[in-house]
Amino acid sequence: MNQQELQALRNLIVAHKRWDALFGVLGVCALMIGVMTFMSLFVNMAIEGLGRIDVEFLTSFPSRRAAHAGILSAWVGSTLVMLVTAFAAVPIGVAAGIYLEEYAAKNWVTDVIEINISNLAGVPSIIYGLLALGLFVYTFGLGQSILSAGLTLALLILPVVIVSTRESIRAIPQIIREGAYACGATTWQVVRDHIVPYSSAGILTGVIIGMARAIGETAPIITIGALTFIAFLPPAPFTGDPPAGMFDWLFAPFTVMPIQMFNWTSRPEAAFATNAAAAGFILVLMTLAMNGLAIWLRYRLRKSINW
Amino acid sequence: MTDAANNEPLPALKAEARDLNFYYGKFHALKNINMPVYEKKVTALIGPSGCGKSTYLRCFNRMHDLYPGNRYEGAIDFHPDRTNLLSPKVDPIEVRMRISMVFQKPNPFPKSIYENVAYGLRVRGERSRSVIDDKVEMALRGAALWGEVKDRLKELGANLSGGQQQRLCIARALASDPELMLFDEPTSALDPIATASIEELVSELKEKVTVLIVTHNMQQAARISDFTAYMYLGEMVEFGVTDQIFIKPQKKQTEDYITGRFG
Amino acid sequence: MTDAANNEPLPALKAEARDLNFYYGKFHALKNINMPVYEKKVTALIGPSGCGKSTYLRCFNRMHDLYPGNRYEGAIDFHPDRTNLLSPKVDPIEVRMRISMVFQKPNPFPKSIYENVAYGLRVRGERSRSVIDDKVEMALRGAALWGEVKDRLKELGANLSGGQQQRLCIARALASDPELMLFDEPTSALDPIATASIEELVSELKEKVTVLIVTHNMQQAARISDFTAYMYLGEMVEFGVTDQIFIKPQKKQTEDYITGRFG
Amino acid sequence: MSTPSDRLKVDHFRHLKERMVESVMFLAAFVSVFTTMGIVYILVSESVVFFQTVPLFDFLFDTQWTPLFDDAHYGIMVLLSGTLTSSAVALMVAIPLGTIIAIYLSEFAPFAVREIAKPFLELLGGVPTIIYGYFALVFLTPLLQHIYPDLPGFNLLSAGLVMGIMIIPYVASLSEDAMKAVPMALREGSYAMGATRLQTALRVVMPAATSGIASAYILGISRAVGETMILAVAAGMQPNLTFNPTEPGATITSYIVQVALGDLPHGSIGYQTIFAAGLTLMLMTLAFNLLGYYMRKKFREVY
Amino acid sequence: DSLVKIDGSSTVYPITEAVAEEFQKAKKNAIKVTVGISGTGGGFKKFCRGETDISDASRPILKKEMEDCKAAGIEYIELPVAYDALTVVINPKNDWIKSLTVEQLKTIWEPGAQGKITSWKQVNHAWPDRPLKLFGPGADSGTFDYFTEAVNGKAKSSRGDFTASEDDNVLVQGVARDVGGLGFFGYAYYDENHDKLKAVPIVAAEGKPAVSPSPRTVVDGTYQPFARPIFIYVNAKSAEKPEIKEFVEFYLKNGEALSKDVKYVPLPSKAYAFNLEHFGKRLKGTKFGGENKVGITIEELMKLEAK
Ligand SMILES: Nc1ncnc2c1ncn2[C@@H]1O[C@H](COP(=O)(O)OP(=O)(O)OP(=O)(O)O)[C@@H](O)[C@H]1O
Ligand SMILES: Nc1ncnc2c1ncn2[C@@H]1O[C@H](COP(=O)(O)OP(=O)(O)OP(=O)(O)O)[C@@H](O)[C@H]1O
Ligand SMILES: [Mg+2]
Ligand SMILES: [Mg+2]
Ligand SMILES: O=P([O-])([O-])[O-]
Repeated sequence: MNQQELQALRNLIVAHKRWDALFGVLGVCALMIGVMTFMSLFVNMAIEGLGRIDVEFLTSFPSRRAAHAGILSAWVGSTLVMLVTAFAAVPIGVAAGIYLEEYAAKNWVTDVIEINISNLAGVPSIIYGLLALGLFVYTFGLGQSILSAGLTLALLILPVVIVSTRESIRAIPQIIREGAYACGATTWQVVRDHIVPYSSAGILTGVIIGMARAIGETAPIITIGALTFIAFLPPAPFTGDPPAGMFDWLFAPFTVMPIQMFNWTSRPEAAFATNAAAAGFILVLMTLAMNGLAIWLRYRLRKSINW
Repeated sequence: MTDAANNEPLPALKAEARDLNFYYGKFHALKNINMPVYEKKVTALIGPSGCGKSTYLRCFNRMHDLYPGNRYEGAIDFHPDRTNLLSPKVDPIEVRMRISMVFQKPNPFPKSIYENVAYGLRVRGERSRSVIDDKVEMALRGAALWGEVKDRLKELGANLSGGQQQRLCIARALASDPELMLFDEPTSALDPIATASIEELVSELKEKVTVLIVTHNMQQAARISDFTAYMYLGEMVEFGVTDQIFIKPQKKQTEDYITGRFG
Repeated sequence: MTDAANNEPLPALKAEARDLNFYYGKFHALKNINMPVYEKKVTALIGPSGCGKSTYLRCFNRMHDLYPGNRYEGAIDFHPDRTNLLSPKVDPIEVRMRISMVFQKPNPFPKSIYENVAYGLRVRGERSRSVIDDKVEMALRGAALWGEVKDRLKELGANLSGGQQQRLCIARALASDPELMLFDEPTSALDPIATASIEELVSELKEKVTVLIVTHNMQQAARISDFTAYMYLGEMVEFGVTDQIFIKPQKKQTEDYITGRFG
Repeated sequence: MSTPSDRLKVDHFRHLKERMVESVMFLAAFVSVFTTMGIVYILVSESVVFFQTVPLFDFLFDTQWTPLFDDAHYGIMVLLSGTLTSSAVALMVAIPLGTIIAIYLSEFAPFAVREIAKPFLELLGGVPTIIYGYFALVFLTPLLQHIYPDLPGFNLLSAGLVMGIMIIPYVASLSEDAMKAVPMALREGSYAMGATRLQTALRVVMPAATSGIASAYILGISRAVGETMILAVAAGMQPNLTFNPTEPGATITSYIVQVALGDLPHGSIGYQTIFAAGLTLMLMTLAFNLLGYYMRKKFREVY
Repeated sequence: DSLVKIDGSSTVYPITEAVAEEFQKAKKNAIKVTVGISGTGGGFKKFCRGETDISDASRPILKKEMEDCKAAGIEYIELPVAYDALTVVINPKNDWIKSLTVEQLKTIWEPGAQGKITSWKQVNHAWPDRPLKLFGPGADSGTFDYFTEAVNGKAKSSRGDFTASEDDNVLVQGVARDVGGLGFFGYAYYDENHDKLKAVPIVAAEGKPAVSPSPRTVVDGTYQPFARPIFIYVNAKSAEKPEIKEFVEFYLKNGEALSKDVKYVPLPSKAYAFNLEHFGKRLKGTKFGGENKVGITIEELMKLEAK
């Protein structure tokens, strides 16, 4: 290649690399739009609501006086509902994901289930509420309880959990599976000893993303009958007389954070809007804590597993 | 498929493929294979890439059952009980418990060294800590890895070097007292030192177990095997005592391959 | 590293590694390599697995730049302009536009056959349909694939057989008129027929370009190369005219490897 | 091997245990089908009553949606237009931004940026939607009104834009996973030809990740179509047959949530409209998903 | 534990919440009270299934709901608890409106106006040619029903092209931002936002004076026709339980003060006394015959309930 050709080539490369640089800037901008939106939402709630947050706010029940109103029943309710949601959605979602990846033959039944799952992802949450009202509250007779709410939200986030489970299972190299089978393991042993432990990082991420959505949901919970004014707490979990009494809390009336916020945002007094912002701030912190936990666990798990 | 040129009496049979055919869906990958596997001997499978060596090897522990659309025809009789390994009535899990396999690429589980080796025992429901301890040590010694890892059994298997990983996989396969061990190009990803140690190991192994090994490397086959089978395009072209195959192959095709005129 | 035994005069230099060292993070993978690459000749790199052949080859087109933590030392001079390929001042993109590579496993893009071959031209900003048409045909002819695919240029590259895919990748590398072509075990995944056609191709290629090829297969090296380099544990043990290396290697180590006594 | 002869026989007890485990897992997978069946049952059983009163033709082709008014019209197209318009706006934000972010994170960003940015981005999906609704109403709309003074205080545009930002993590995170899963060999092939990062990303990585990116888009679209609160707060709830995002509008979801929590006697025809509307939405997302499914089938594993 | 379960209208919620809060305090939490918001319709659905003891309602019970209750054997006591003054509001920058007649409101809101009456000039030639932007509660709400019946003569008879929201603060935002805006909602929202909004004095009929909404004008019956009563319905069987009886009595005794506290218009004191007596007698059923009545004064209401 002579000097002239070489020069032409270099010019071409410079031109191409300009696009690269441009895209790099574009990418950072796009990323910033996302991250900045989140930050501005968060900071805004902080500015509005931070003044309202104190121990009293966290330990008081709702009240008609904005300055005395608190979120005790709401955050306790949210926590308990999330507990039920996690206990229902995680095993079912993970089992479903495992079934589809490790057991199911690739036939029309799995196709139907697969389409079904992505279809459910697009069903508005309030319709889950209508379903749950008919199914959990009345047909199964679970009443308007923490259990009904938790199960409803579990159904709602199931698609996300299933999809993330499947994705992370797919990332396990086939050769690991073959190695386990070659040792004489049954499918169940392979799943229990290998598939679940090695995909747990990815599963966890999906679970937490789903839970983050669930903790912010309002409509389906209102539909099944969460309360707005409730000035007492459900019985503390697992403290009643065993065995039946331990689960009394599941059937207790409750409220959750987004309902409290929803109610406050629609009140005429401006002071309630401040309460709503404060509650929103705490809600995001709760979500953040869940995500933080996930990121940490994911990091821990990833450190010990690399192919 | 004769052994006429061999002077020694033939050893006992461990397994025997009879009219074995195998299909990946519609693709006919193995064609009418007949081949004996002799007990406590090393049998090497050689042949150009894509000829079906791995496919054949994986019939022995029913690995193909893991994927839909695969079909076996014919039989692999397993001695002394003469069960047909491929029969649908035979549980593939049982087959794999008696016949273990070492893969081309080392595939340790992302667990501790100890747990990797103990896995076969755990799968068998073995609970006794002392039994497992003993077997793990025995297997690691058998795989010539004990000295290197005895102080770091709790470490992850993946932290070992490639050759050590492969020996770990061999230890894993050894730990459950298999009757037949399958090796699919166990040294192709390894450096010469690791290769040498694994070759030595295979030669030692045959005092206890029967070995069937796939290799791309003619010299390796010549060095470690007692019998050699040459495959081409899914067919078993020639089978015989290794020395004879390498010195005086009966088929022109085998000779061409071995001397490197083709492949 | 001498060539004394050769009677012909030495051809022109195309590239020359000078005191080349390479590090994967802390791991010193190439040690003080000095080696010439002669213009319009085929140079083969042989050596046991893990000795650094691929690592060395990938220095020539700065593939290592794609991964963090890799470090070059020394130089590879590229003739006639004597650019040091490894200099941080030289843009790796420029290097790769002049030096193309064919990988061990065929890696056609998920595009049509035509687009696969045209890729290098498109990357260079070539727009003219007729220029691209011509070059695609030329490259496919050069890779001995034209006859088989000329009626199905719109089909996906992945629909070809393994050997055809590898020739497609060669056509892709050819289309952009490289000065030097790198092949990393191009036939290791292929059956003997495909292997033969690719070997033939490489031999033809050297009329136009310089070729550097890694192979595990001694016979292959002997058949197609003009020069051979034997590497071991990251060092260049011996370099010379192929016939001489295979018939009368100067180092005991090389001889051991070639005759299969080890590796 | 003392009694080898029966060692290879199928172990019936183990076999039974395996079957049982498999059945339990199958049931878990089937929960999603039961859920769909439950939803369809509820929607259809109430819709049947609805369609006994309202002719299907009117439902599909009437251009007004005023089911709760004295002069009732049941033209679902009105709500559908709102849903489609707001979803379109959301997707015009989420898909380009999400894709750019995915490419950037997967192909351009240094390791540390990727590991930190991704979780942050994922948090966007965890902010309660009511907060997004007010964000659109009291922050974004006034901002847009500076640029476009005629913009009404409630409009599909700002609701859609905010919705788009909310959906970014779905598109970006899942697409990034798909791109990361493209074998390095393909990237090496492209770089070896002298391609730049951008050329490699656009010409090789994206086409190779088509199926994964498509499912990310589909999840994003589903989320957009199913989103409720943002629209209920910021879009105006005004049944308006328009595809112009700068107008106020009502969507199927915002209509459903409004009526479900309102004063209507349950079981009245007005209340039943929400089931008919819900059914329509469900059929629409089903159509999307079928389309996506066949597209993925077509593009599956081209590398 | 004794529990009082209440659900229903969001309009009545603030009063009931205030009563519940004070009641629990007075009883030292010996009696627990829960209040939900699922709308008057959702509330009656639960009430007629026997799930709640008391239903909050922003309108009288309707025929359909009466039938449901009857079918389930639920009898109830109807008790008006306060007044809600529907307030018509405009933007403070609107300087052309001094008052509106019901007739003018009809011109604006009648079904025929849809798409036709789009400028203030079309309502009155003297007014500027400014776009008319309308805001109102959703067509599913009691407030909307009442307004349309009062203005257009028939419930739910209205133009459809207005911005509807269940959240009155959203309506406040809308009118506050649009100079040509007009909307209506409960008095409390105007009272809290009187710096952002202007309440329009209403001329009930030709020749009557223009009256602004205020607690006084509601109680003295001059703010017509937009003052409407709001109710609680007590399950007659539950009323026999001491805790329910106590709660309802507490409600009626403190209703006046607490309604005022949450910016609602209380009934006159004598009306609460009357209600208490009414409750004591357990007078069952509704006095509205399954439909809404518009423009009813307190006097008329008491007469009606006495029947
Ligand atoms: N899963 C599969 N589906 C369809 N065909 C397959 C599959 N696996 C392998 N084949 C084909 O079967 C033939 C035999 O493959 P096999 O892997 O047994 O070859 P091999 O002799 O082991 O080659 P190598 O030395 O390269 O490992 C080849 O033609 C291959 O393309
Ligand atoms: N990414 C990497 N990071 C660290 N070490 C590496 C990496 N890639 C290769 N190595 C090491 O560098 C050495 C040379 O590897 P290389 O791939 O060049 O071998 P090779 O001669 O091409 O072998 P083969 O014939 O098996 O392809 C080996 O010891 C290998 O373990
Ligand atoms: Mg193989
Ligand atoms: Mg290599
Ligand atoms: O919630 P409401 O019945 O008062 O609209």
